[in-house]
Amino acid sequence: MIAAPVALHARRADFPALCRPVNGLPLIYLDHAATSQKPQVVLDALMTAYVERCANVHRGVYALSEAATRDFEAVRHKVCSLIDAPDPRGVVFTKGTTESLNLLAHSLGQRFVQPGDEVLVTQLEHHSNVVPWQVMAKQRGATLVVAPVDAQGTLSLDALSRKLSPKTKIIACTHASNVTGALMDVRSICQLGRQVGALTVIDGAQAIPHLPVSVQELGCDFYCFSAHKLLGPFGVGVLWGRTAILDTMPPWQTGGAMVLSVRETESDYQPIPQRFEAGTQAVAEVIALGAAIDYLQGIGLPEIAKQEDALLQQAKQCLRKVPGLRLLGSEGPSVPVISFVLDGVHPHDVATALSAEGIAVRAGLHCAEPLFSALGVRGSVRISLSFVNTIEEIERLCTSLVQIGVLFR
Amino acid sequence: MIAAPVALHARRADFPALCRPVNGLPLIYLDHAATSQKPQVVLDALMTAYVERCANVHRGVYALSEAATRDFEAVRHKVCSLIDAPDPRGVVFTKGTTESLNLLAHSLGQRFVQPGDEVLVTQLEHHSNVVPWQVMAKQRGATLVVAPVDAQGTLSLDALSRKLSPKTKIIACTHASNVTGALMDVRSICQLGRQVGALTVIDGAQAIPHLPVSVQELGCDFYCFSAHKLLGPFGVGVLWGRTAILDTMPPWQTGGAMVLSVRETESDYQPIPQRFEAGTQAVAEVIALGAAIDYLQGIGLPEIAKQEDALLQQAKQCLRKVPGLRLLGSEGPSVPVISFVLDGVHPHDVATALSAEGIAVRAGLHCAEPLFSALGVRGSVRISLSFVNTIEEIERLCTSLVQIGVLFR
Amino acid sequence: MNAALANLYQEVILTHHRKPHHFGPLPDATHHVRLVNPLCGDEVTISASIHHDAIAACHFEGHGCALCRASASLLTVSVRGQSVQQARALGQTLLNFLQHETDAQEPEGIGDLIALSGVREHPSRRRCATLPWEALLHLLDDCA
Amino acid sequence: MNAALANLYQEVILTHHRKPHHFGPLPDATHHVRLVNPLCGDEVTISASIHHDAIAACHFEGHGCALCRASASLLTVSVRGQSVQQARALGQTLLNFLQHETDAQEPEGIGDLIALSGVREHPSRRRCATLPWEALLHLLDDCA
Ligand SMILES: Cc1ncc(COP(=O)(O)O)c(C=O)c1O
Ligand SMILES: Cc1ncc(COP(=O)(O)O)c(C=O)c1O
Repeated sequence: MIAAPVALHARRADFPALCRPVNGLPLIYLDHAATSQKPQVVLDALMTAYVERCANVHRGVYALSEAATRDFEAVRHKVCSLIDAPDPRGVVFTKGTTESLNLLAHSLGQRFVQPGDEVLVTQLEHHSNVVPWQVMAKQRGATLVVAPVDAQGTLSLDALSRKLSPKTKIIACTHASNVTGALMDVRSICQLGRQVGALTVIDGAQAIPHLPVSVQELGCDFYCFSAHKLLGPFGVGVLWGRTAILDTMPPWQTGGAMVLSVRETESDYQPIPQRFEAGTQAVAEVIALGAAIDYLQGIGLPEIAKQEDALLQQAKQCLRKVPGLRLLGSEGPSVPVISFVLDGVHPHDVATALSAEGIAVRAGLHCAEPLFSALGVRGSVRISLSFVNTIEEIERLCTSLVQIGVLFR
Repeated sequence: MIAAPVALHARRADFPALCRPVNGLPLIYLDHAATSQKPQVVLDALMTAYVERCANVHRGVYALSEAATRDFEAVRHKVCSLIDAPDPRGVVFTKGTTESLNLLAHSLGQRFVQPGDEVLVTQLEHHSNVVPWQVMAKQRGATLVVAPVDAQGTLSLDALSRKLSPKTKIIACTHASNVTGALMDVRSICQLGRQVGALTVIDGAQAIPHLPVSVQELGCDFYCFSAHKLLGPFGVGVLWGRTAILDTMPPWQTGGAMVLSVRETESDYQPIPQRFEAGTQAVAEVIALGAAIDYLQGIGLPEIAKQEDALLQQAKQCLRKVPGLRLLGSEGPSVPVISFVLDGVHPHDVATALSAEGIAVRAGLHCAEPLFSALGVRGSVRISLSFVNTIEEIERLCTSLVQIGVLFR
Repeated sequence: MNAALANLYQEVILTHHRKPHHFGPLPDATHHVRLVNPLCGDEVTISASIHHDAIAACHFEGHGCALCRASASLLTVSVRGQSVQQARALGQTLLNFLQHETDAQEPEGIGDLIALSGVREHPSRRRCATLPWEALLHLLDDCA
Repeated sequence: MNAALANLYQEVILTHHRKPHHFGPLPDATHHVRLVNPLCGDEVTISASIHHDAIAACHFEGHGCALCRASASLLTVSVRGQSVQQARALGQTLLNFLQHETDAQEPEGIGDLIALSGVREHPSRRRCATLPWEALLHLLDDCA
């Protein structure tokens, strides 16, 4: 028998940062997409790792190092269980999504991209999934092609296929927009990619905290995300890749731990995943990512998706009643991220005024400048929710937004 | 009036990892060069940052993000005070020494190295200060030149100058060997570099925890180190560079936070240091590095250098009495790192046998394979000390080494 | 509106934001400078007509938040009729004051501009208020 | 010597380490395989003379720690006189046993080789003991 699901916002008590006032005001944190707050169990795991597992991994033969290595490697298996990946050798630890994408741009570029080839990104990518491909395309004499979105920021499969060609070697696409929250039809995109023989790189930074993900069902070749947006620590990211492809890819960063043997002017490299993990790893932080995965799976990602989506719909309804407020993006499946503009008030003034009420939201271009030319606005206010948020918080937000409209207009 | 200096090993009580048994045995940790243990104040700072400063920096306008940004940026100033650097804009945060060196190899290579040019490293570099230069030299059509050491692993200025030429564009050299502990004459090397117009990159990973460092006195152009070897957290490193040079260097990793403006197929980049800090930073870990610097400066690096050197000399005396034990390296200024071989016993057997007594040491090639061909041995046992170690621990080590010699021979 | 916010968005600021002075092109301008704030993509263009070392008129254009608009509007009012040297001194005084936290002394004789002082406690918004003044200083440098 | 250590460096191991069997080149070898352990740079070469599917002799050379030397020495003793198929089965059984933590069942009929079991609790040293056996399996693959 399964217990009736409890309202997950009761889990707020697990997050010490959400239970203390900021500037004397209770914190209404609506910027989970920038970085999530961390539950106490993750902080405890981090501390325990620093006290009981503080050693370099893979290199020491003493007890502390062996224990650290065991716990560190166990997290590769946890990542596999989180994203339904078949082989822990396909899990590479990086310092974040940005580094994962830079690694891929460099290594895939060197291995697969020739002059005249094309790399396809979409217009709603985060800068971290645009600029590395721009730079690589330029260096390799390839062309960066951008699949455009419509005025609602929606990417149609049609618009994307029209930009595909036999020259397309790589498609880099986000799983969910960090501006509108819109979920991409990644499965179909990966199918289209396979049809033209392009590799698919999915930026999962915004999707992974909010829904069950199966890289096997999506059918992608690579999937990237950051621990710090997933209730985990800073300084850790994941690059998952198909081992058959990773095996053939050249390393990117080089140095200690990723070499087999170093001669004066040449070196041999380790097999994957070590080949891509140069230097001392963030041992304690990786172990704490394991605790974050345990915590999320303990709640269950399907339940999180369900409750967050309900909150998202309620929030949109509330916001629509604020005079002069316009939601950006379209209906359709999305993660709990909402962008809007408030008539006559600059997004940064909105964010600063909300901050004075203890409400943390993001304003600006959200590292996704190309998308804003399609949306036809110069920036937005963004709120990004988590299962710890409540509809009462959204109501407080809306009340403040009404007052801010009056104040500035 | 200055109080008489107390024996610093009393500070061991500050380090929770050193006060708890491992496998039921008190821990004798002699692998500080791999990663240092962290004092409670650093762990506290890390926790406080995760609870009270958990936000993205530079991007949010709300109170939490502004506070995080302030504390994060304050660490740039602390790094300046640690290495006597003139300008916080010259302090770039990376994930470790290895990443700092990869960044430099890439960016300096692109900016300064032409086909036919030479890059000079020494034979006693850590792999992280060799392989990135190998790769870059190959890509740019340049030659990697290695300044040889003698059979004691000593680098003479003569040997180095003979390898210099007007074609030398970069000299990459460690401040202290991670195998023998030997301190290089960095000041003279940088002078030699200036004479031929070469830039100097100093790998400070092993020096910075043990002595006062002034980049201005050393006269180097770049200085790199890792927080995790400096009583700080994993996942953070520093690249310091002269701002006049950094200003002209192209970025390496690209993506969020390091751009000014992103157009569809081209982008403009931020000024330094942000230009080199793509993606979300390890905010809490950087803040904790600040606490580690405060802790070290609170004790005083001159006092640390003095007491550690005294311990090092005592340790060498003790070790010399172990039958069949041969110290590697030569006399001369060094950090408290000692390598040795034990006649008839493989270094890994020594390390495993010591681990059974609770003594953590490193065995093998220590990521410095080229040095070992000069030393004429296939590996060594390495002990690396800190001010928290005591002569009693060294005596316990020596007693065990005597027994191990008997057991295996 | 709580105290911290009231200090940032003083009535003077909100008035200039709602109805900025000298907003729009200046047909007979002799000098223009445009600056962009990378944090938000906002931009401001300061135009001035300067003859015989005197600022006859000063306008601004662009997209910006309330702080930026109000700061630019106040600027155009303040420097009108000043000599290049007076305007430069004023700009430097103001930038120096705004760019430091609360330890800098309040400068005298800056009139309504004191209403901008709230940004000193909001480091992430300082640039909004200083952008027009930076543009002005660039513009005045071209008059040397 | 404490218990954990005594279990790893059993007397059998130390004896084979101090005085390894069949250490040195095998002049009439029909097969050789050399493997390197990247962790420590250690290397082992297994040589065998195999005729009519039977291993007439097996030697080893190289540089290695006590575990690696003892494992190789025990190997040369164990497979001598075995058929290729027997030796392959033994190698696979042993590798399977050593590469898993304590949950794997102790295999039967492996005689002195059981002395290698201590490495199962020392993951960082497992490869030392398995390296000669991996080399053997490669070598036997060449006899197919
Ligand atoms: C969609 C998306 N991709 C990539 C990133 C970059 O992640 P990070 O800054 O952790 O490297 C982010 C967040 O900043 C994001 O929202
Ligand atoms: C001299 C030296 N350089 C570079 C490194 C690499 O540092 P990290 O592994 O923290 O990147 C180390 C330590 O591993 C070192 O000892």
